[in-house]
Parts: sequence; structure tokens; C-alpha cells
Amino acid sequence: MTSLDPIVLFFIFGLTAGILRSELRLPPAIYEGLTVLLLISIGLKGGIELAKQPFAELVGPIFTVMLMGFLLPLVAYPVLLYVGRFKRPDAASIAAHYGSVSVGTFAVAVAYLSSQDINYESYMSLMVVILEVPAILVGIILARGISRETRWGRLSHEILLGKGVVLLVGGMLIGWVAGPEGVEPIAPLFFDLFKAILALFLLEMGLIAASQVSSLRRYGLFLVGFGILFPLFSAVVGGWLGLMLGMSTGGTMMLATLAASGSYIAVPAAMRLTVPEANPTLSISVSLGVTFPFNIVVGIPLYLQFANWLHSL
Amino acid sequence: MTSLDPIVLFFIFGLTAGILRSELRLPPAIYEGLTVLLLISIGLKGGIELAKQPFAELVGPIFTVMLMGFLLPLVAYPVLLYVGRFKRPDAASIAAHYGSVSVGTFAVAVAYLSSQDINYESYMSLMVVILEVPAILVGIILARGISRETRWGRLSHEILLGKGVVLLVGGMLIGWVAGPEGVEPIAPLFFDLFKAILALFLLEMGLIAASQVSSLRRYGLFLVGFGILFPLFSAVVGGWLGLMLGMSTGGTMMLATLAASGSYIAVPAAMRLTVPEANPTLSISVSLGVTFPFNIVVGIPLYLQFANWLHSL
Amino acid sequence: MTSLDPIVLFFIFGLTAGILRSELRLPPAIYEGLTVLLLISIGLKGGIELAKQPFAELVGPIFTVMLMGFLLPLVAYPVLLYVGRFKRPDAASIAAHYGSVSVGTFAVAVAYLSSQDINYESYMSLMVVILEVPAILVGIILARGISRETRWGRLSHEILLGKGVVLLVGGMLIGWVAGPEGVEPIAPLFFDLFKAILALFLLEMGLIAASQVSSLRRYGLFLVGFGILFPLFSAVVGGWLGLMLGMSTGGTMMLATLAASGSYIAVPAAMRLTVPEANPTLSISVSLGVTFPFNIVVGIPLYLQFANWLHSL
Amino acid sequence: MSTATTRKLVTIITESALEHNLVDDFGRLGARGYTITNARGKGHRGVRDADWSTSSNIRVEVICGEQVAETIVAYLQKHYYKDYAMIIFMTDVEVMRSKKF
Amino acid sequence: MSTATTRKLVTIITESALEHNLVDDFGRLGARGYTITNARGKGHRGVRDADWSTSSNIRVEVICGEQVAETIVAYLQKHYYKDYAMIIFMTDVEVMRSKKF
Amino acid sequence: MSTATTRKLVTIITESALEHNLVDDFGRLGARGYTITNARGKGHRGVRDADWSTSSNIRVEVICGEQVAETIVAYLQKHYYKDYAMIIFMTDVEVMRSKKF
Ligand SMILES: Nc1ncnc2c1ncn2[C@@H]1O[C@H](COP(=O)(O)O)[C@@H](O)[C@H]1O
Ligand SMILES: Nc1ncnc2c1ncn2[C@@H]1O[C@H](COP(=O)(O)O)[C@@H](O)[C@H]1O
Ligand SMILES: Nc1ncnc2c1ncn2[C@@H]1O[C@H](COP(=O)(O)O)[C@@H](O)[C@H]1O
Ligand code: NA
Ligand code: NA
Ligand code: NA
Repeated sequence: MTSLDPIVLFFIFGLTAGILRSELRLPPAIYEGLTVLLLISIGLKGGIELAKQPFAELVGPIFTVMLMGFLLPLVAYPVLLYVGRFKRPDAASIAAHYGSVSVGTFAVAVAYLSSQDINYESYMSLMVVILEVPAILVGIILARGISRETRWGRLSHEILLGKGVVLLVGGMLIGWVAGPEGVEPIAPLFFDLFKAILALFLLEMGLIAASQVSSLRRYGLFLVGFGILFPLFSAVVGGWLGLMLGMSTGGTMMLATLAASGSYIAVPAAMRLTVPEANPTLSISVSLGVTFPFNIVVGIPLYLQFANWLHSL
Repeated sequence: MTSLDPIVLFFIFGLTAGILRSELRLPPAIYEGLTVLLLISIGLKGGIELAKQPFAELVGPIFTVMLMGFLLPLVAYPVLLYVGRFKRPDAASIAAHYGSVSVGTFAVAVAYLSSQDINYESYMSLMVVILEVPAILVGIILARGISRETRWGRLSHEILLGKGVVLLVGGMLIGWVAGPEGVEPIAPLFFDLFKAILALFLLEMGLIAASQVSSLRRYGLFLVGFGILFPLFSAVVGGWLGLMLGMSTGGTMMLATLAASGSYIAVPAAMRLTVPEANPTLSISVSLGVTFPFNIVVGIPLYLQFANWLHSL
Repeated sequence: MTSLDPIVLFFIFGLTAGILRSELRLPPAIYEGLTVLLLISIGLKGGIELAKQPFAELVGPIFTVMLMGFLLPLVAYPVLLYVGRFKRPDAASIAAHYGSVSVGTFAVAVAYLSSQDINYESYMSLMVVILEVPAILVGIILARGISRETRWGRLSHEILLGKGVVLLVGGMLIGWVAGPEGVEPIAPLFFDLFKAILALFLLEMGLIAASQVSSLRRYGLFLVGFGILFPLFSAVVGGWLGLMLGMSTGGTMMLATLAASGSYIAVPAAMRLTVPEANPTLSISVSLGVTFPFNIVVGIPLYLQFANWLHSL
Repeated sequence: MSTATTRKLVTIITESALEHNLVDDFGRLGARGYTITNARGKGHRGVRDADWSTSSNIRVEVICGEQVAETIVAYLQKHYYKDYAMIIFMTDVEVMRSKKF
Repeated sequence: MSTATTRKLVTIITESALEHNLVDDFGRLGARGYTITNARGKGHRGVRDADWSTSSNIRVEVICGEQVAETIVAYLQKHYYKDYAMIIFMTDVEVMRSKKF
Repeated sequence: MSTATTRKLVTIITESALEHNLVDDFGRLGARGYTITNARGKGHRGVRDADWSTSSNIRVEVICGEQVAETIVAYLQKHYYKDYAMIIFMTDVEVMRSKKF
């Protein structure tokens, strides 16, 4: 059972300490350092595997996943606007968060599959990168139309050269060039410590998620429901796409997880600057305070069962 | 001999560099990160062991150790007030430091016993947590009586949900739930790197201790004597209690060490807010500038000899 | 080939991300923490080896290397002054940088030789320490003569008790006292993670080096040429001295590398305070923006070939 | 700049340990906001260099009306001046959107 | 101190997310320099405690002539006041080497 | 607020490398205290973004009497203005417990 996995326990520990209003916080520099290590590790792993892959096989998945990144926010938007009765910019901004992905959730899924010895398609870290872009574009256009005011050049620079994308891509390239043997001398940090680093990262994420709970209370039940139900819907879409693409069970589960996860770093930053009239507290509190915990504790094992079920059809 | 242990050498290195007025300092974020790692490691280790323990066996030790935490400051207080001629709040505050414990000292004792392959009772990390509380209460009451002004609610929140207690308790619970096998994936960071992390931590502690030396000079010889002799007295009390409780040699040594160590994080913070008229420099300089170095370099091996001697009676 | 070494790839990754103006940066506390770890690791390694060495054998190398540290800036100075047409303080300051050494370059050389299983004289980390001093003295005297205004006492305190020297010397002493077995409990951090820590360090160095490129553009081609050609000249001097001293191939390569590397921490700090009229951007941009990348990517393997060639004569 | 009005800027430099207390106090005493940065320094209680948790400072700014400023200063003087490292200074500032303060 | 002249010190406390934008703006609007420190605080948009990347503040100081000060304040009010946590206050300061500002 | 008196607040923004020197200077020149925060910024000597050790700034505040303020400003101008990134500005502040400054 996943909830006994110490990594998840660290998250629950942080969440509990945060809700009890403990003073515990990791220093921001440490939290950032852990993020850097996780992103490089994931990149390296992906890169090593990618080297074994014929490039042509990537075209289909890349195209499909990109499409998914465009479509999911387009589904979320009307729900938020008409059912949730959010203002247009808020609905657009929240929708954008759910079209993108959370690297923390991806890392937990990686650890979960590895602890169960389940393989998945090696290009998955590439998909994380690819999913960063479309949702942000859709979010901006939903909020303002194709406005002249948006500085597209600067925006694309900020997305494509943001910390997350750069570290993932850099890690992948290094893994790809150096190969499994070349990476061995640095494996003790990037691979052997991966799960412990992820555990510390989740401790802090739990503390941060807890700090979102009070904002959630203010914005009512709809957001909580949306933060659980929309990921479940997205997971079905992602899992089904995985099956269509002929992915393995592990890959299907991964794509479901990516679909179900919501961004809490790249998208909030981009939205703050491009759609400033959207209230940032709304989107972050649901993405970080509801969906992230849900995916870590309940979602990931569920998506694996779902993938198993899909493949047994 | 312990003084050749590289961990202790790191402390002496830091102390020397500090006394020579080197510019060397670890960044505060790194120092805090090391502290977090040490506290979680100690908690995890304790929790794993605790799972093997019938709970009923804990009642006696918990009760006795709590009593020790109340009594030690009550012994220290008159000595400081009448022999040391300190003002009442200062005497109370210093006394409180010595009723509590230093996690750094505990960590060195853990490393020392493990390097000598000596076992100790698994509930020892729990004792560290338990000793945080009583000394602070006694300190406040000694300084002001049972004053209405003290915000007891807020105070207990700050003690019980302070970083130290939360990380130790959280680590213990995770270790307890996950068990030895569950913890294995995160062992490379929390167990394999334990001694090296402790070494870095002690390097910084040495630098900090050295910065207390100049304050000590101002407050004279009495404090230095107290900072060495009172811990020796406490160690005798702790060791004797360990023997009475039927502890192993390792456990006896551990309890002597806990008794002998003085707080330099939780108690100073609590005293600053509850007994502000006490001069914080006095208590920190003796606890950090005298007792901590003494325990690390001389005390810990001594307390082991003492425990051996007690058990040979 | 070295350029496939993942450590070098991390540097190139950082350099590229920086040139593309990515937002990526390691938090300063993390970068400082990595530096501390590298310096202690190098010191420990050196100290363990040094314990095996009869002290008398060190006298010749120490003396020779110190002389090298005095002479190299004396060669660089007239070139900078008359060919480069720099102002006197600028020429003196740049010259001082090249008489000293870069610990980062040394660390990469250590990793490079270890990955090729090539041994080198154990006293090399001592040489890093020794080379910190003479270049700074020469730089100051070149800039101002033996001025009364220079606070020599304070200056020597700052050089000899600066972070770099203290950590290297402290690590060496601990390694020397504790010996190979004593150091074993802390090896997982200081030795097993060495290359991965170096990789992260180089990632940040790449980002920093990239930020120097724009300053370089302003100061023209001469600096770029100097930053490549002078190290090559120095490497020849260093390698030849290594041969004269009867060093092994590895040692010869190491001395060439030390000679070829330029300081970017200790010397800039010392020059800023003692020769403030020198423009610090000039010296840092050439040392960090030209020489460091050149040595990491091209120089180190070249100096090994050179050492091999010298020994085959 | 027709909307500019004069308000008091109260700056407090004191021990980090007091941060929670001060924030509570401000709320009770009528300040609508505050800004805090970390600092180090020296004064009558010696060097506070942020090297050790008990020796770091905070620099607190509160913009408010004269009335509230006087209340805050009096309160801090009464409750903290004796036992804590603390200085307070005040100056007039022009603010925009004066209703915010 | 014969060289002292009066200039305006404009202090802006706002969201870190705006740092790049502000720096660009200053250049265009005629400021010769600026100084930034990290901060946390509370105001009408709630507590901004720097705990999470979107909730940290910066404290920006610009010294400039009255003209430029007015331009900057007007620009910031127009472009950022509605959607971002931001306060601005101004005061007169004596500067040395007045040509620098 | 009967105890309020006017003093000078001298603010210096300069290179971190000077911190030790300035602290020494203040002692000699008669200041009773100082407060320092880390900063980044831009001025005549370009962007100083704290990204690399030689490019970080400090923001130093000294509260003192007019006499000492003039001495400090004159001293800093003479010794550091030419070779270091540095600006100084001054303003009047009301202080409590005036004997402290
Ligand atoms: N004259 C001064 N100028 C600037 N800051 C001061 C001054 N005196 C004290 N401070 C600051 O206020 C803190 C507390 O002052 P004190 O209570 O005098 O120790 C010091 O640590 C300094 O940061
Ligand atoms: N009255 C005040 N005094 C000092 N700082 C304030 C005040 N009001 C707001 N601030 C600061 O300005 C930021 C933005 O303010 P606001 O737009 O009101 O949320 C806050 O996070 C505080 O750091
Ligand atoms: N006009 C200005 N407003 C605010 N800060 C400034 C200004 N000019 C310079 N500074 C600050 O003072 C430092 C040194 O200035 P400078 O000597 O002009 O390079 C800069 O890095 C900025 O932090
Ligand atoms: Na998604
Ligand atoms: Na004790
Ligand atoms: Na050199």
C-alpha cells in the first residue's frame, strides 16, 4: 500500500505539522536545492533511457500529449466559469494550472513505479517538459483573447528558459550524451539519494500545502470538489490516450498521472505576469492544497489500478 | 580514544578556526538543513527500534526522566543565585538550560556508541523530546512565580510544536510506521550520511562556540566552572537513574549524557520571550561555549567509562 | 575523451543556459555549501596521503612552487601593461589572479585523474594553499610599491584565515590525524559524493562564467587571448618544474594545471580592498569567463598529454 | 500626484525573537500593514550579527496616521524597551491612496 | 556637506514577481539607479510571508528628481496598483554628488 | 511622544566588500550604532545583482547627531567614493530615547 511508503509519510507528516501550525519550515535555499536535484535526477534518468529509443517513435506521443495539454484547460474553463461562477480571468488561470503538470507529483510516481519494479516509457520526462507550454498559452488566450498587449517573445523566453524546463532538458541531454556508464560516478547523489531527497521535498510540500488550507476555506466547497474531480477526469483522458498510443501499463499510469496533476510553479508565475487580474490565491490553493495531496496520497496508486484495468480489457 | 574520531576533530577544527577569528561560516540555510537532517535521522532510528518495544516498558523511564528534568534546574538555581550571585531571572534562565538537553550532544553520543558497537535502549530519542518541556516550566516559575502574565497556551504551543520536537516526533512516527524495511529506500541519506552530516554540523558548532568565548571572558570564572562541574554532577544523577531503571550500559551512558547536556536552541528561544529580563548572553555562552565543547571532547567518553563502572559494581 | 565526462557536461550545460539567459541559478547558500564540501574533501584526501609522506620530501616542492607563485605574475604584468595597455593597477590585479590558483579547476583535475586511475603526489592540495599567498603580495606591490598604507597585518590575516585556506588546511589536518580508516565513517559524503557535488558546483560555475561574457565583449579581444595564451605558457612552466622536481606524470600534470589556473575568489576579494582603483570586472571576467572554461573543457586533458610527453622525453 | 497625503513612517529595529509579538501588537493597535526585512547591526546591547539565532535583527516599517504612530511607539517603549535590543525612529512620508494606511 | 542637494526617495513595496518589470520601467522612465531588498509583510492583500514563491515581497528604492519621481509614481499607479499588492511612499532626502541622480 | 528628538539618518548603499571597513570607520567617527541589510541594485557602476560575491551590495543605516553625520559623510566621500560603488543620502528622523544616538 502506498500510504505506508515512507515518502508519502513524509508528506503527511509535513501536512500535519502545518495544520497544527508548527513553526517548522525548511530554509527556502534548501527547498530550492532539493528541487534542482529532483529535476536533474529525473532528467538524467529520462536521458539515459531516451538514448536507447529510436527518435521516430517519439513523434506520435509528443503530438498527442501536446494536444492533451491544449484540450484539458479548454474542458476545465467552462466548468469553472459556468458551474463554479468564477470570473473569466480566474477561470482561465485555474484551467491553465490543470493543463500543465506538477513535477513533484511526477517524481512521486517515478518512485512509486520503481518501488514496484514497473517499467514505463522512457520518454516520459520529455512529456513533462512538453506539457509546460500549451496550457499557459490556452490560459492567456482564454483570459484575454489574442491580445496585442501580451509580450509573446518575453513570455516564451520565460517558459522555455524557466528553471524547471532548463533543468529537465539539461539533465536529459547529459544523460543522453553520457549514457548509463558515464553517469555512474555521479549516481550516488542523483540516483541513490533520489528517494530521500524526494522525502524531504515532500515534507516541505506538506507544510506549504497546509498553509493553503485556510485560503481554501474562504473559497468554499466548489474548489475542493473541482480539485479532486477534475484530476480524476483528466486521469481517465490521460490513461485512455496512453492505451491508444500503445503504451505499457507503467506508461499509461504515468500519462494518467501527468494529466491529473496541476502545475504550482511555472504556471502561477506566468499567470501572475500575463493575467494579473486573476487572483493567484485561488489557483494555487486548489492546485497545491487539494490536488497535490490528493494525487500523492490517493491518486497515484489509483491511477496504477486504472492502468492495470485498462490493459486487462 | 574519542578525540581521534573525525567527528570530534571537525568540532575542534571549527573551534580553532573560530578562536583564530577566521571568516569561515556555513551559510545559515545549510546549518539549518543539517539540523533538520540530524533530527529526522535520530527520530527515524528511534522509531524503528521503538516498534520492537512493548509500550508498557516505557512508562517507568518516561516518568523518571521527566522528574529528572524538573529536579536538575531546581538544584542548579540556588547554586547560581547564592554561589554565583546572579540576579534571579538570570539564575532561573541558566538553570532551565541545564534541565533540558542538547540534540547535538545526543547525536555525537549516538555516533560514539555506534562506532563502538554498543547498544542502548531504543526509547532514548523519546527522552530527548520529553526533556524539552519540564525545564522550561521550572525556569519560568523560578523567575516569576506562577505569573498571570505568562501566556501558557501560546508557550506550550511554541514548545510542543517547535522545530526540534516536531522533527524528532515526526521522524519517530515515520520510523515506527514504516519499519526497518520501509525506511531502506531513504537510508542512503538519513543513515549512511549521518556521521558526515554530524561532522559538518559540529564544524559550525565549533565556530559558534568560539564566538561565545569572548562573552565568557566578560562574565568570569564562575560560569566556566559551573559549565563543567554542573554537567558532571548531572551525569552522575543521570547515570544513577539509568542504573536504577535497569538500563544497559549504553542506555545508562546515554541518560548520563542527556542529563549533562544543556539546551542551546529551544530553551534560549523560550526564555527570551517569557523571561526577557534575563540576559541571554549569559546562558548561551556557558551552555554553548563551555558545556557543549566539554561534553563533545571530554564528557562523552567519560560518561561511558562511568556507565561501565556503574555496571561493574 | 574528457568532454564526455558528465562533470564537464554539467559545466557546459550551465554555460549554455547562462548564455541563453535562462533564469536558472543555484541559491547562493547551496553554492557556498558545495564549495565547503569540495574544499574539505580535497583537504581530507590530501591529508590522508600526506600522512604516508616523509616531511623532508616536501621542502623542495614547497619552495619551488612558492617561487612559481611569485614569478608568474611578474611575467604577466609587463605583458598586460605594455601589450595590453592596461593601467598599472589593472595590470597588477590581473597578474595577481594568474599567479594564484582556482580550487574548482584543481577539483576537476583531481576527478579527471581519478577517473583515469592516474596517481599524483599527495602533497598537491598543500600546493593549492601555498599558491594563495605569493601572488597577492606581488599584485599589491606591483600596483603601489611597498606602500605604508597597506595594512599588512590585516591583509595576511584575511589571506591565511580566509575560507578557502582554512577549509583546505583543516581538512588536511583531519585527514592526516584520522588516517584512512578514521575517515571511513564520513567517506559516503566526502568521497562517494565528490564527483556529483563537483558536477553541481560546475553547473553553477557555468552560469556564473556565462554572466561574465557580456563584460568581456566590452573589453575586447586582448583579454580573451591573454586568458587562453597565458595559462598555456604557465602550464609549460608548471609542467617543466614538475619534471625538474622529479614528479610523476600525474603530479606534473597537476602542477601544470595549478600554474595554468587563475584565482576567482581569494584574489579578487583581496585586490578589491588593497588595490581598489583596479577595475574588478576586468580581472574576474577574464579569469572566470575565459580561463576557467578553457581549463575545464580543453586545458586539463591537454596538460595530461603534455605531462605524458614530458615524461616520454 | 494630487492624491498624495502625509503619513508617519515608523521604523523599528529589534530582535527577530519579537517578530510574532510585534505583528500581533500592530493588529491590535490599529496599523493596517507592515513590512519586515532581516538585518544585522550594533547598538547599546552590542553586536547583533545574525550569526546565531538569538542574535539576528529585523527591520520593521509601519506606515500609519499620527495617532496610531504615537500609540505604537508608546506601546513598544513600555513593553519592550527595557528588556530588548530595540530602536525606533519616525519620519513623515507622502503616500498615494491614503485610505490604505 | 556643501555639495548636498535635495532629491526624492521613492520607496515601493510590492510582489517579487514584478522585479523584472519594474527594473525595465525605471530605465524607460528616467531613473539612474535603484536598490532592492527582499521583504515580507502584510497589507490589504493579506499576509505576504515569503514562504512560497508567489508570496514574497521586494522593497525598492529609487532616488531621483521630483519630475522623474512623479512620472514613476504615476506610471506604477496606472499599471500595477489595481492588480498587484503594492504600496508607494515618498520622502525628501539630501544626497551627495547630486549629478548622479 | 514628549521624548522625541531630531537626529540624522545616514543611509549608505555600497559594495559588501566594504562592510568590515565601514564598521571600523563608524566606531572611530563617533557613531553609536548601525544597521545593515543585504541589497542589490543598479547605479553608475552598473548592475550589482548579488549573483557573484563581488557584486553584492549592503544597505547601511546610521542614526546620529548632525555633527557625526557630517564627519561620516565627509570621510566616506574622501575614502571610498572614487573607487567603490557607493551612494549616500540623509534625512531627518525623530527618535525616542535620544541619548542612545
Ligand atoms: N545609532 C544607530 N544607528 C542605526 N542603527 C542602530 C543604532 N543603534 C542601534 N541600532 C540598531 O538597533 C539594534 C538594537 O539597538 P540597541 O537596543 O541599542 O542594542 C542594533 O542591533 C542596531 O541594528
Ligand atoms: N501600512 C503599511 N505599512 C508598511 N507596509 C505596508 C503597509 N501596507 C502594506 N504594506 C506593505 O506593502 C505590501 C503590499 O501591500 P497591499 O497592496 O496593501 O497588500 C504588503 O505586503 C506590505 O509589505
Ligand atoms: N538613483 C538611485 N536610486 C537608488 N539606489 C541607487 C541609485 N543609484 C545607485 N544606487 C544604489 O547604489 C549602488 C552603488 O551606486 P553607484 O556607485 O552609482 O554604482 C547601486 O548598486 C545601487 O544599489
Ligand atoms: Na495536468
Ligand atoms: Na540536561
Ligand atoms: Na596560476
